[in-house]
Amino acid sequence: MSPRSPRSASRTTRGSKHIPDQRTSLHDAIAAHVPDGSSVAIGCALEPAIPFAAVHELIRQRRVDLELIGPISDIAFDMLIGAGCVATVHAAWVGNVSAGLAHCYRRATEQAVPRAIRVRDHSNFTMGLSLLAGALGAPYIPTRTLLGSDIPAANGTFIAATSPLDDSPLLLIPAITPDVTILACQRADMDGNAHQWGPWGVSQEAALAARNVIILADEIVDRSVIASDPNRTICPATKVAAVVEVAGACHPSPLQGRYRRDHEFFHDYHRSTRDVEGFERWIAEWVTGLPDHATYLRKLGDRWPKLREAGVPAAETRF
Amino acid sequence: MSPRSPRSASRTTRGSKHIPDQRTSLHDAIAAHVPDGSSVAIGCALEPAIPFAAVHELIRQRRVDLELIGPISDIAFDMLIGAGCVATVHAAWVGNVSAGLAHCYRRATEQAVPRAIRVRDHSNFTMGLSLLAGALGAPYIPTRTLLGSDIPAANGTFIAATSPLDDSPLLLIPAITPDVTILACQRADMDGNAHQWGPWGVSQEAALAARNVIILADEIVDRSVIASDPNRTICPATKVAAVVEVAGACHPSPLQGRYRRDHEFFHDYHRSTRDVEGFERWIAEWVTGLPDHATYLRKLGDRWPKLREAGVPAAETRF
Amino acid sequence: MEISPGEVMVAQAAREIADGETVFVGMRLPLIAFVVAKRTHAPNAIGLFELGVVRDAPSPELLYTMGDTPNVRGAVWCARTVDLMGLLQQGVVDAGFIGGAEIDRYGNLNTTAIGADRAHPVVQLPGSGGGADIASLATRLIVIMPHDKRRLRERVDFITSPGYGTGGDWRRRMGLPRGGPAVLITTLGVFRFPDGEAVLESHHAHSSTAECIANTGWPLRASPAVRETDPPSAEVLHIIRGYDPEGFWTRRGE
Amino acid sequence: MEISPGEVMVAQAAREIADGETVFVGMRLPLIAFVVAKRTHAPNAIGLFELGVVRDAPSPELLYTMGDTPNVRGAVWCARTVDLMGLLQQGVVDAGFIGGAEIDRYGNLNTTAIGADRAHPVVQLPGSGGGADIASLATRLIVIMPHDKRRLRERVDFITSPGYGTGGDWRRRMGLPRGGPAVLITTLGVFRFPDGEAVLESHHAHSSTAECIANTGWPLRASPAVRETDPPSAEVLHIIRGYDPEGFWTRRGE
Repeated sequence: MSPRSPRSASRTTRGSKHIPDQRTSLHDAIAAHVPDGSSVAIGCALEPAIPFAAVHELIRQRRVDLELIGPISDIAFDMLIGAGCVATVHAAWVGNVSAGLAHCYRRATEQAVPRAIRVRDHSNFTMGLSLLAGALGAPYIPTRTLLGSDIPAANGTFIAATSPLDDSPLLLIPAITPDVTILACQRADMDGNAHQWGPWGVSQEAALAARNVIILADEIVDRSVIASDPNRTICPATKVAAVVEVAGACHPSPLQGRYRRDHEFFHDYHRSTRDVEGFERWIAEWVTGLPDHATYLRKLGDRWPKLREAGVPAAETRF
Repeated sequence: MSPRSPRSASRTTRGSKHIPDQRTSLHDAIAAHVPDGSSVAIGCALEPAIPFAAVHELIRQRRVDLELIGPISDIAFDMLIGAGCVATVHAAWVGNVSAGLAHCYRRATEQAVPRAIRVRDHSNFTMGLSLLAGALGAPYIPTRTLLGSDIPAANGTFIAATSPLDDSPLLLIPAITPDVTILACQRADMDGNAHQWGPWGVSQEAALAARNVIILADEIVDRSVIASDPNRTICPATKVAAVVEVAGACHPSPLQGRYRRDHEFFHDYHRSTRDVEGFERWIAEWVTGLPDHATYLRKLGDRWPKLREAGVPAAETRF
Repeated sequence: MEISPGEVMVAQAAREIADGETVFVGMRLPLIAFVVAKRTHAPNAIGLFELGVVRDAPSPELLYTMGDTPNVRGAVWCARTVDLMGLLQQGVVDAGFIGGAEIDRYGNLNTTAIGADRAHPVVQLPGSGGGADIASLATRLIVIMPHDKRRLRERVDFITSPGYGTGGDWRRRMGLPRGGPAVLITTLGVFRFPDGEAVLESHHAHSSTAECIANTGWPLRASPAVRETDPPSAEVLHIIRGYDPEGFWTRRGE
Repeated sequence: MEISPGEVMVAQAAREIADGETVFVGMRLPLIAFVVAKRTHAPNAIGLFELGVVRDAPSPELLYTMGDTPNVRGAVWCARTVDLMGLLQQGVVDAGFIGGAEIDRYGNLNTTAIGADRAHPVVQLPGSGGGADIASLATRLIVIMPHDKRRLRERVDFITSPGYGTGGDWRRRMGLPRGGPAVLITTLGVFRFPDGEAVLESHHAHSSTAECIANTGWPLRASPAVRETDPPSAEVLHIIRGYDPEGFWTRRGE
């Protein structure tokens, strides 16, 4: 979707051929499938199931010129912006959901620190429609939302039109097709067939619209587990370029039935990142100073096991 | 969507207010919510989960001028057409899936027997897009399917256009908003929150696009069963006008995890309905001559219990 | 314990929800208003959350975000965001709550950026989320925000969520199918939009008509029948304080 | 037991599926071709079914419809129809199978109605189903049908599923993004579309070039290298007859 996207995509697209076992490490998945300049959809379930482990790995690998796509990705986008990984943001909301404004996002747009970024404003609906259009292979989807809002002008990609049915005003929301969508889910098989439960937000549209999908599964399970309940599949293996088993990949955001949201971690981040030095200290302590996500979880100490939830079982369903 | 629809809808629409307990009998649900001239979506999961019990009740109540909507509803549409209930059909395929042509449909279009009907040809994709547009509250969705096909001209509602993005040819598929969508599902609560598993086809779009939904549940369960697994909900109570517990409502079509398809019943129907007299004998024997669906199931004798399946349990999921 | 402005606002917001209505709830004070409404006069109200959650019964626990696991457990539907936004665009969602950093006399809201040039903001705000969609498409919009002169401005720098534009038939001319602000609830008072412009209906007990006018960035009209906002009943206060015992949302002076 | 035309067609259809491809399968002979391909040269092929079923392993039982319960048990995804059609429109579906009542020299298919006026058909056919979508949008279209003069016509009465139209760059001019018939497999032979027009590549063992020409409604071109269709191997026959022991699909002279 960005000028660079086709190039980066052609370097990395999995094509349409089904490849059976796509398990790899998080390092290798990001290295192989998210080159500089990629358009990347992250946090498409809105507040929950945000693949923070992948966000941290993008920062560790010093990705640049990324084009971020997501309606509300809580502090994931703020971290990537603060770390200088981002050229453009397509989003409906960028902040710290329970704490307030996003300091890095503010510094980037107000002062071009650490760099200037291009913001393409959306609402949650237009973000969803643009990804749905991508998933459908449709050029755009028309809507009546945002008529009279200044968002369409700020976004710059929406097209004002009138309906051929009744001449009423419409906005045409062009398709967004991310180079890669990164999804966190509870379980997936080694091919990439992924079960996610709880809120989906715009995750399925983002996965189906993408050229490649990277799955961060809390648990990699046997094919028979996935095939026992095909209605839970949010993304089919045919779209998946890499499957990584990463326990706790979404911390500090929640993953339904696995662990709760770590509210205090979000509030700490908010307090710690008010200035550039504070952000750099925070990112060194929690991201660049750590080799991988397992170390990150260990660093959380007993705060992490306390977040775990057993969950409540779903009623029996038989196929 | 038909000229009569607004009137019929105004007589029956549930409005947007949530009404808790909507349990009723199949007779009363059809009598109250499917007046003559209604546009009715039926069989939107394609071959499975077709609410034949509701089809039979429409015939028993001698509905006329119905506008049928559904991609492939196996013999459900053929029965309604043969019984003279139908003015218009919006469909991608009307036949007998495992046996061949649909004799009543042929007589209606070839000889206007028992009456002439208007056919608005669709493909499965355009049927899905028109209902998806209705569900989204969008006036239409653009597509590249059927460019060069004679279906758009035969349908008469699609609009030829060019994309404002690249001037490429497009077809705009207008929204379809059924007066009522009739869904069969495995279980629902008394408000109408419905769990369906197995293939959805275009069922969810048809339910969300409709003014009213009638749910035929194999089983009415406690709210807590539905709320234990909200990802299984295909239709929320806010769209539902009536919930009816009807065991075996889909026979001879299958309902996943409950009963198999009765292939021989479809083949008998095909053989029995080659001429008008044969159809009238068949419909008298299996529909108009029977007071209700329970009697229909009893008439099937031990053929019915033999179709039942225990199914295989889905892997445990915890919320 | 003294009644906080947040508690007065929650009590008023709850009164805006009628029984059986389908309402886009959102977080913070509106969430607590939904809890109050459900437990008092609107037991059949249905709550929609933008990430796709539909609830008949509110979460038993205080939420920090709509994606918190207790808000999903016991939901009647986990939909996709576009499914709920589709219902909104159809016109079957009765009301929706939103907050805002800035609002103008015609109820237009800015949650995008302060400053004349959106590309070079003086203060970058988080953005619309689903707020602009609710403002565009819900049958009624219920706005909740802190009251001060910098927030209630003659004109907002950026219209994120359309209110009544410049008044009159502006919404119809823009092509908006329905809706607009039904009420503005601030830390000082309650405002209606009889002809598209905010009019003071009542000031809270801790405030006054004069204070509302003094803290509004345009010549504020007060209803001839302007009165004091009904205080929360003991029952309502009990529900609010039971749900938000720490006052995380109701005592942060929002 | 003698090899039936259906078995020859299934064996050829199976050869049209490459390993790792995503294929819209459909019912009848194509379903059995998918079973054969998966169990022989294409173990990583993925099967899509229009009602929303995606399978890595074919159903262990013979199917009468794609909605039969065994076709859902063990699926890797129960999608919505529009999800799969969306993948098709994106261009990530490699191939799709369809049948037809009538086909013309440019591979245009009619499954809607026989007769000049669609509003007053001589013979009403069932319609497109998803066939017209597959013909419009799949990378390759694989057509399977009985061979006789009434079915292979100079011109079809109604183009349900677009082939190459009138030849040349017709598909591009229409706006179709890709695709078109790659092969036509009939009860008598196998045809390719090198320049948009059907050319006989091979006749089945039980037929001949002359019989193919005699039973085709236009002056049929035969490839200079026309040969006999490879017969099903013993392994393939064993798979076919194991899957359809009654010959419900493979011995009904389809």
